Amino acid sequence: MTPLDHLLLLSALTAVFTLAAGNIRSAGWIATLLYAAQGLALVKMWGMGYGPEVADSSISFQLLGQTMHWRFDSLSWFFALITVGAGFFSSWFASGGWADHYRAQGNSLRLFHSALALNVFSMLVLLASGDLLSLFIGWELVSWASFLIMGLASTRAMGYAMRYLTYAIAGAMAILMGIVMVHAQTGSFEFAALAAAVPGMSNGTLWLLLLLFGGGFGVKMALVPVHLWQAKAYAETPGPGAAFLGAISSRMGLFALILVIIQLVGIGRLVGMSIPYTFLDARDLLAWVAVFTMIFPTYIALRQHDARRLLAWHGVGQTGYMLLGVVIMDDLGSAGGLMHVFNYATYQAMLFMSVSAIMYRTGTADLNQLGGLVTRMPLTFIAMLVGIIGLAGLPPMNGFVSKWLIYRSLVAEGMPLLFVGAVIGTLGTILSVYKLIHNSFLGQLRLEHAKVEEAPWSMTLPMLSLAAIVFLTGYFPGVVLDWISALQASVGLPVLAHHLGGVHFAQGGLDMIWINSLLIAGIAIGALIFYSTGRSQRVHQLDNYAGGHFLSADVRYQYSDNFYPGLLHLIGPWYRKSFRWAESALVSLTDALSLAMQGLYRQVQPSIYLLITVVIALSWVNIR
Amino acid sequence: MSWQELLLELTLMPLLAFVIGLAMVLMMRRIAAQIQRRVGPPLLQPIYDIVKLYSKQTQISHGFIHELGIMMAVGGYIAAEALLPVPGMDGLADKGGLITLIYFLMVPTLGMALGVGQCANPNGSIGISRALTAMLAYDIPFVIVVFGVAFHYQTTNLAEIAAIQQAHGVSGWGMMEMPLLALAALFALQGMMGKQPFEVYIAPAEIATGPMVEMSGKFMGGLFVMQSFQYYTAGVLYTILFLGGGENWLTFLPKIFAVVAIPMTIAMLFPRFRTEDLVRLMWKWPVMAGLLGLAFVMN
Amino acid sequence: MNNLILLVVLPLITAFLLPVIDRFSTLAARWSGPLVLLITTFIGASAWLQLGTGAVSLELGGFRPPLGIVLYVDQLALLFAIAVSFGTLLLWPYGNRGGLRQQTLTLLLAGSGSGLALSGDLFNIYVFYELVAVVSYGLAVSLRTPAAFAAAIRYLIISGFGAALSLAGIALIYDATGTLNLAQLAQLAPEKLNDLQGLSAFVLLLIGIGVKAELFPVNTWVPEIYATAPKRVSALLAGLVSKLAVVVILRLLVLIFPQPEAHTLLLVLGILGVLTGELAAWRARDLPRVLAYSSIGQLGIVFIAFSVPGEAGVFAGLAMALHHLLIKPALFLLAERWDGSLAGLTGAAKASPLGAALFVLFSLSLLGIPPLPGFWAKLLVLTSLAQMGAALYYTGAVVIMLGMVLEANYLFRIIARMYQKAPSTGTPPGHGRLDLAISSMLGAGLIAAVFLLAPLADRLQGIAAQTVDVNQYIEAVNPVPTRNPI
Amino acid sequence: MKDIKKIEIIQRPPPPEPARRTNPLARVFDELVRFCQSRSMFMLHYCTGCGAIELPPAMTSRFDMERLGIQPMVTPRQADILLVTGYVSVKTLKRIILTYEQMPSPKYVIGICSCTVNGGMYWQSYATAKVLKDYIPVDVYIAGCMPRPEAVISGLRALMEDIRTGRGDAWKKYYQNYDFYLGNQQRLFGEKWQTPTDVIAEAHHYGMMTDQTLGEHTDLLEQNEVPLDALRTRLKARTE
Repeated sequence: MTPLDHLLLLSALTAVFTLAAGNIRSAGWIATLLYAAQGLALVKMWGMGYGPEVADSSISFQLLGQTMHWRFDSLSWFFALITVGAGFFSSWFASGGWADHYRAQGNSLRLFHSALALNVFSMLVLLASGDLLSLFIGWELVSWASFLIMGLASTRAMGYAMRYLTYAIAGAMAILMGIVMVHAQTGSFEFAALAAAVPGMSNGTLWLLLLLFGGGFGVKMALVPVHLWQAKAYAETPGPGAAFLGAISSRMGLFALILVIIQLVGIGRLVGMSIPYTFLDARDLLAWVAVFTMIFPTYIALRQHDARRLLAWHGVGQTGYMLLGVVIMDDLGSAGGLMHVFNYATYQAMLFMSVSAIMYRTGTADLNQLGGLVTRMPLTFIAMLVGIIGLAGLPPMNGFVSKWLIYRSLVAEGMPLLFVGAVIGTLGTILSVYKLIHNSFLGQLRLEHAKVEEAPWSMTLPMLSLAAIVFLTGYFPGVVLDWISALQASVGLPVLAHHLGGVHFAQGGLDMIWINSLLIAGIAIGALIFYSTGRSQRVHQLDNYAGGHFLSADVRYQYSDNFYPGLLHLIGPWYRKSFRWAESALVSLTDALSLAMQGLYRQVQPSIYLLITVVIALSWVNIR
Repeated sequence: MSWQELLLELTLMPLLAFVIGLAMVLMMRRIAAQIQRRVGPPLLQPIYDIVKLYSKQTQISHGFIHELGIMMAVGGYIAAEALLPVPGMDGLADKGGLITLIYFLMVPTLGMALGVGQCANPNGSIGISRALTAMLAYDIPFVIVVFGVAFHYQTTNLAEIAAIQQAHGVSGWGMMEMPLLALAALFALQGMMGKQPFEVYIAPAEIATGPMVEMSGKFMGGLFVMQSFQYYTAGVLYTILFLGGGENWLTFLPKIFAVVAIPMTIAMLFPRFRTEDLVRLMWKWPVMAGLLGLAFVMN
Repeated sequence: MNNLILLVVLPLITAFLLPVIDRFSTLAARWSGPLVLLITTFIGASAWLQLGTGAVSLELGGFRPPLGIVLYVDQLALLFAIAVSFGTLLLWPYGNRGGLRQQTLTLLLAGSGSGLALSGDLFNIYVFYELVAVVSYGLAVSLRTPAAFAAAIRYLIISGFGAALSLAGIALIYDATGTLNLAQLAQLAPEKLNDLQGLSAFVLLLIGIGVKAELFPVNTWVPEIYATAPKRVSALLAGLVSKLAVVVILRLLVLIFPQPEAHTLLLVLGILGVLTGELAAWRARDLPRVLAYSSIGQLGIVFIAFSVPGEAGVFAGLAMALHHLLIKPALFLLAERWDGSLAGLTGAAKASPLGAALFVLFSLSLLGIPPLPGFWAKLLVLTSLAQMGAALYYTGAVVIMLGMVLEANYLFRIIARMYQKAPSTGTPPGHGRLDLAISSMLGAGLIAAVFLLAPLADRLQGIAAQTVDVNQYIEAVNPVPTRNPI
Repeated sequence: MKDIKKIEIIQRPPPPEPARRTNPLARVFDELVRFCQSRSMFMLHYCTGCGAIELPPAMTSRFDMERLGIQPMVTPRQADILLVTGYVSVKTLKRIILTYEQMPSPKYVIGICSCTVNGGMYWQSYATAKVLKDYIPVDVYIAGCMPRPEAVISGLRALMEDIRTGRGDAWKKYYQNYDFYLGNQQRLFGEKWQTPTDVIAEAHHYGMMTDQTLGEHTDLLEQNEVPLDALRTRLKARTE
């Protein structure tokens, strides 16, 4: 039994346990412990976070002359760490009060916990894949596990999950096509065989492979233009499930993309594949897809008034940063993109959890029906505050470091338009996360929420732990960068030289220890100045300047709906819903074709039809 | 550099920034008075205002976040000053360069936005909504400029950017080498400083000074302090990027005051743009100029 | 080995004796059918063990081919003969559903089906094929509803037309070669049938036999029949009968018509079958029709696979066909009480949790989700197509994948509906115990196959190798070299 | 009308002596603060009547208030002086009181025009509150109909002088004699009268409670009051 076997076995055990006993009260806690045990199994493979070790699994089998095997390297380890971590925190969150609440609503806790465990398990299997065939198997397992967790909540959720499924199957088919093509070219499903065959492939073949694999993996990552499925499906997933999916699920696409396109095909080939009649090559294409993925979903998020949808749309947008960073493929950029995977997982999980906590207490995630909760749920507020600072990429949280790395590498590589695109995405993020926190936690507390309490500790503790992680990895980004440089080495990307506080770089480096200490010192001085003068007097929220108007508790005095009217007045007409239109046109086309085909099968004169068929078939043969 | 020296620098830099910032506030009010043919405030008026505000008996607070917002607003700028190299003092410029500074400057904005949010006053929220929209508007030309400069000098270290320019004399200034970018940056500067015609988020008669609507006493005082830091930061940043930074204080001070004087003068000549017009304007001319300038820089 | 003829004869005789037995003892009549099928299954199984990887031919009445009737027994034929016996045993009208007529017809189907699988002679194939057809008409109308009769009439017309066409095709072949023995034809084909006449004969045969095999243009009877017949019958038709026709087409293709044109025709028809079937299923009104259209699509994939010349194609096609043989009857059995509009299925999982779970399992395998067997079958098809490298074959692969996307959508739309909360007005019915038991058995078989993938794959590959080995066929039958064709 | 006239002016007790600060430095500091306060006055002009027309000239080029450190502000939170310019109707008075209560102290009220002194030409009107200082403490009256900008400026200068010397502490009376002011307000607006500000709590907070702060009128207020506790940050719901 290798360490990898232990990990997979533990994960499978978690799935079996939750399936068998997911309904008992303490199931969530036990599952959480099991995730922690998986984390320990990962720690046993700690070396992979820092060096070029590879752990093989003793499981493998042969079929049709092909061997399927599983192994972990630094790339898998990094993603597995996030996966297990996300599983751990989500399960923790879902253990106490949330579970009772969920059950009281008539849902099956067993189904939820086992879906979560299956997700973790299938992702680990995917991450461990050692050849294209096991990659595809893992891929399908992940797709179906996500479908399960997405669809189990409600009829509406199932509708969105169905949409996901259609996209996912289409993506999987593209991948399968790619794999089959590789097999046709090399006669093998091994990674090494593909890597060896790449230099001999023509650009056309590579383009086809790139589009197939990229398209397939892109569906999971919800890259533009196949991004429509994700946000709604994630938003409707039960709280901790959404936290888990948002944190890591679509990162599997990035993992596979790095594995196949970056590690096996390689950057050299991508740059060499130019698009005729443009200045672009394959890498630029990916980079631009990434930038559009940043911009469009982020600005769709700006218009959402359901907190979960808003976050989920951001999830789509943030994928763009990761992909952009990775496809820049220098040391800074790829480190930034990969670090963003980690950072994003930490704060996105936390944000979804805080929104779930709000829903748990108030029963709604509609931003137009919340407000002023900061005095009632201060711990949840802290979690969300840390989360949005991270999501917006401001210091002192970890989100800043990864975005800084990406920006810095774009400057170093001289990619101005991508840079501007990325900044546009970030600005949109800042706008909408402020709307999120303002409309839920700040502003006027509604009368009906006056008696709301803080969420129970089983929910606040995981959030606060994540907040601590977000802050600490922002303070000491070197910890994460260690893992990432090991990853870069194993994938074949240039390795980023770094230290505990960030990167030392002759042309303007970054030292987060200094930066954060400076910021904290500055705010401390600000506090000193503030508190050194007269005592402040807390006043009631209705003691507020309203142009001389008398406010009373029943007056809704909160500015929430259509939060950015000026901006949307200008850019509102730019939302054309083109992708939605294209999607529904495709569905309508399929519907029409379907009806036509049914007409074909229902025709009333079979004999005439048959005669025609025979004549056509015979003449076809005879013409040839 | 020994730690004592560093500590001294870190203390001096915000202090200097504050004093110079106060002078800039005074200058702004004097310029306004001159244009309107008034006498204008006395020399120490900014100090009077701040002392008065901090010495108010009643300090109306809407909760801890309201207070935290002010601390972040002031503290964020105090911290940011340590990243801005001035003659003789580099501070922490090598620990985080241009990009870090840009992000750093969003911290006070965020703090302010949070604080205003807890006031539960829609005027304040509307103001923040407009301020963030304005940020979206002016930051796009501004990041084009930032990219151009960073790419041109192949560094994001502000001290180095200044040093490179100083090595070539006046003809080596960013303004000479990248005139279009300098122009675009000036445009963005007007927005960043929130001066007319881009001050719709304050709009006193419409939304009662927007974000400041519930700020009284030391809260308002904190914002006055922040304003002086803000003017100083804008002036120094522009000077470093385009006017060769500061070799010594004698040349440095006139430069930063001149930089700040331009938007202030323009401000007094224009009425106010609506939000969407502001965005449209910012996304049109300065972006065009910036992109054109960038094209020259990149080739 | 010689008792293999019992596979054909025993059910046929029993079928005709059944009314007589019924006179004496109803109970005996009711159980004699299953008993006979059990016996034939055992005979087949023991022969399978004896046969190993060899092939033998049995001459009926001691006449040597080409004059005598010959049964050719190789692994492929025997496998399908066993499948027929065992399948009919599973899908037997237990509990006296449909009365004596049903039992007789089912027995006839078993006998003639086995015959079809084992025949080594074009004329016998035609005879058994007609017998199967006639039996299917009878079975299809066993519910005696107007809709069933209307559907059966259409089926009758198309099938009869098809039979006529195949007879014409056989005539053309006989005209060219003077023999109908397959082995002999295999010998003569390269020189005598490699022309327009041969191809025309192939087209006619293909269309004729394709009626049963749900081949694209001649499968318009499928949805209505499957929707109106009892689901047990639909299961028989979709699961067994269509596969028998497929085997016949495979034999013809391998032995007599290895021309590229024939393969291309098959490929094109297969692609059209997948496209039309899957598209039509997308908006089908009820579960049986969905399954019927999906069946058309799946058989289209089988044809696409067979259109790849050589062992790889046969291997992939056989895997697909066997997989479908296992899945579709189970699905139809589950649909027994789930006909009517799809909206009526809301909340069905609550009424029959096991049934719904099985439905999910079969759907997943049908879609080809790893590690279920359906995936490996599809992978084989796709790899063999990709290996061909030609554009049309790539089109085939793309169409298969498109079909899977559609199939995933419509199947899971139904499943999603099943798992919704049941409406307050009337919950959908649960399943009959027998249907559920048989489907569970098939499901267990499916899951067992996951664990036995490697040996199964090897065995199937052996079967495919044997099937494409024309020389072995000729040698096994060893016909008198024809000196003097007419 | 007659009721109002009959209101017995309560004999106001002398303002309590501020705690004497013995530290000379502290006294200098107080002086400095008062000086700054006098030189930086943000005014909220509540333009109720015609007097407001005289303010723009006072602010702009001709007279330029800014040279005295006086700036207009738009919210009571930021303001130091409330300028009530002209007659005050009952409806307006409610807003004036709310605005006054929302201003942070030290705060000063200037009544401009005769109408604020005694009702002026509206002394007969049933809908006008004639004597502003019955409702809120007024520091300076600038009489006239209307007073010219010079008068306004000189009134402001008088106030500046008061502030600098520490005499401008009318705002304390509002806390110390709250019951009196509230009584007058209740007489005009009815017993349900309440502003969203919590004056008594502020008086507590700044230690300006006297025996005149509370009384029968504040009792009445507390009976009718909608609770206006500040929202304290807390984790658990109170068990009330």
